[in-house]
Amino acid sequence: MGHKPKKVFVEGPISPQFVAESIAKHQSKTSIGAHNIFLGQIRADAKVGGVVTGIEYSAYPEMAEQIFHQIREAAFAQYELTCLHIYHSLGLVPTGEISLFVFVSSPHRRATFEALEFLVEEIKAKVPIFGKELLGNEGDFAWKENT
Amino acid sequence: MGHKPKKVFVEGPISPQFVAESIAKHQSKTSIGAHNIFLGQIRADAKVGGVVTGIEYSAYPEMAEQIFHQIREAAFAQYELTCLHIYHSLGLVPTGEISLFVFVSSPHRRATFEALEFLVEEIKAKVPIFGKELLGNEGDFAWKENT
Amino acid sequence: MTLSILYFGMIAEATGQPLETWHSLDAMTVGDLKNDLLEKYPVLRDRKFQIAINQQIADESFPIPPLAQVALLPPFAGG
Amino acid sequence: MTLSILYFGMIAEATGQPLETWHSLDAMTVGDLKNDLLEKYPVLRDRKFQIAINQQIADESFPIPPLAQVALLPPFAGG
Repeated sequence: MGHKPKKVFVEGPISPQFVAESIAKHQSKTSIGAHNIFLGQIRADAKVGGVVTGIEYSAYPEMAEQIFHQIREAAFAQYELTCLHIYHSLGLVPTGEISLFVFVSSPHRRATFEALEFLVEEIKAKVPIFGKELLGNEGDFAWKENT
Repeated sequence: MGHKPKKVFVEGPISPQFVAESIAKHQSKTSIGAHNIFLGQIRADAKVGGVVTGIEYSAYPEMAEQIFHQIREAAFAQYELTCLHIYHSLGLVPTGEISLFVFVSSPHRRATFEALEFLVEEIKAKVPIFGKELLGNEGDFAWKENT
Repeated sequence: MTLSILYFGMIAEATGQPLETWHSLDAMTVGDLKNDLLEKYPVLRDRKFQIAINQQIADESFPIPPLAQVALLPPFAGG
Repeated sequence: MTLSILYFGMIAEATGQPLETWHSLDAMTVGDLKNDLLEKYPVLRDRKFQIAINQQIADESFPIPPLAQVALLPPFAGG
């Protein structure tokens, strides 16, 4: 395949406006019939130590970028996709804000459903991203772990 | 269940900006951990008679609103959803523009994947919406049929 | 009895009108009405459609109630 | 041989530093290095982590090449 590696990490939350701009950029691609978008948003879960007020994300960037690239290539190989974009936050993302944005486009809807689910599961399982959940107002925290 | 019937139909294309505003409205709902969005975009398919330049949508609105309501209730009953929104265009939607916007939110991603696919398939199969594909520049057209 | 009949999409194109009022002296099933419609509009024989009675898809054996709103629905194209 | 070791997330918290340079006279497998690390940082015995060698997850039998970049990775939390 050989799609060019693309920048995934963004500093801080991903704004709804950024999502809108990504959608708008695809309206000139008139072979696309279906877009499917996943957004991960920070929940205000109640934990021992307090309610989650945000997650501080860090990563092993050299490895993460390689894994993101492998996941992208696998998705293009398995599904009929026109476009595929992944963005993930680093640094602080407050509760209610968006930390993950996965965007797939295809002529047909079936490929977008299958590809989007594949991508989100792969990202959660394989990419070395770490999350410190900030709890309450007194500096407590807990380390997030994907299940 | 008994969720209030909501307005689904909008006149003309659905803008990326409208999608952004819908996302932004859900950032105060801090039990949400995952959003999943489907967008249907008009393809410039080549047909006998010319390339599709747009689709003119019409509907049987009284029946369509009832079916949309039934589909929404079924989704809330089957999946753990915090929110669920459906918007569909009526009138002319030019090629490259968006005619369908389905938006589901849940504490957890699994429910959003299953619910979104259920909703899109149900909408395409059961709602009395009709589409006249405008072809080329000389007034030709064809009637769209979901498969 | 008196019915209002709505036509949509390619069916309205075939009948040349989006609605009409239909009078019948006898009680009718959906199948009876369909036969009468195909007789009045032979072009409908080549078109796929379903019939809804008061906003619900009905099969041919369904008895049409008085004052029903009938709709002829061509294939759906939402999305 | 000389290795650079990177620590992330709760592992960096446990070791008190994000990276260190590690010297060893002998060739080592990942398992050998892991034993030495658990000896230096007993707190790591209670933490889950995987080890990556030059950005690839490696199992304990993997021989560490000279000048490798080693990384201790706690559970992933992307999304």
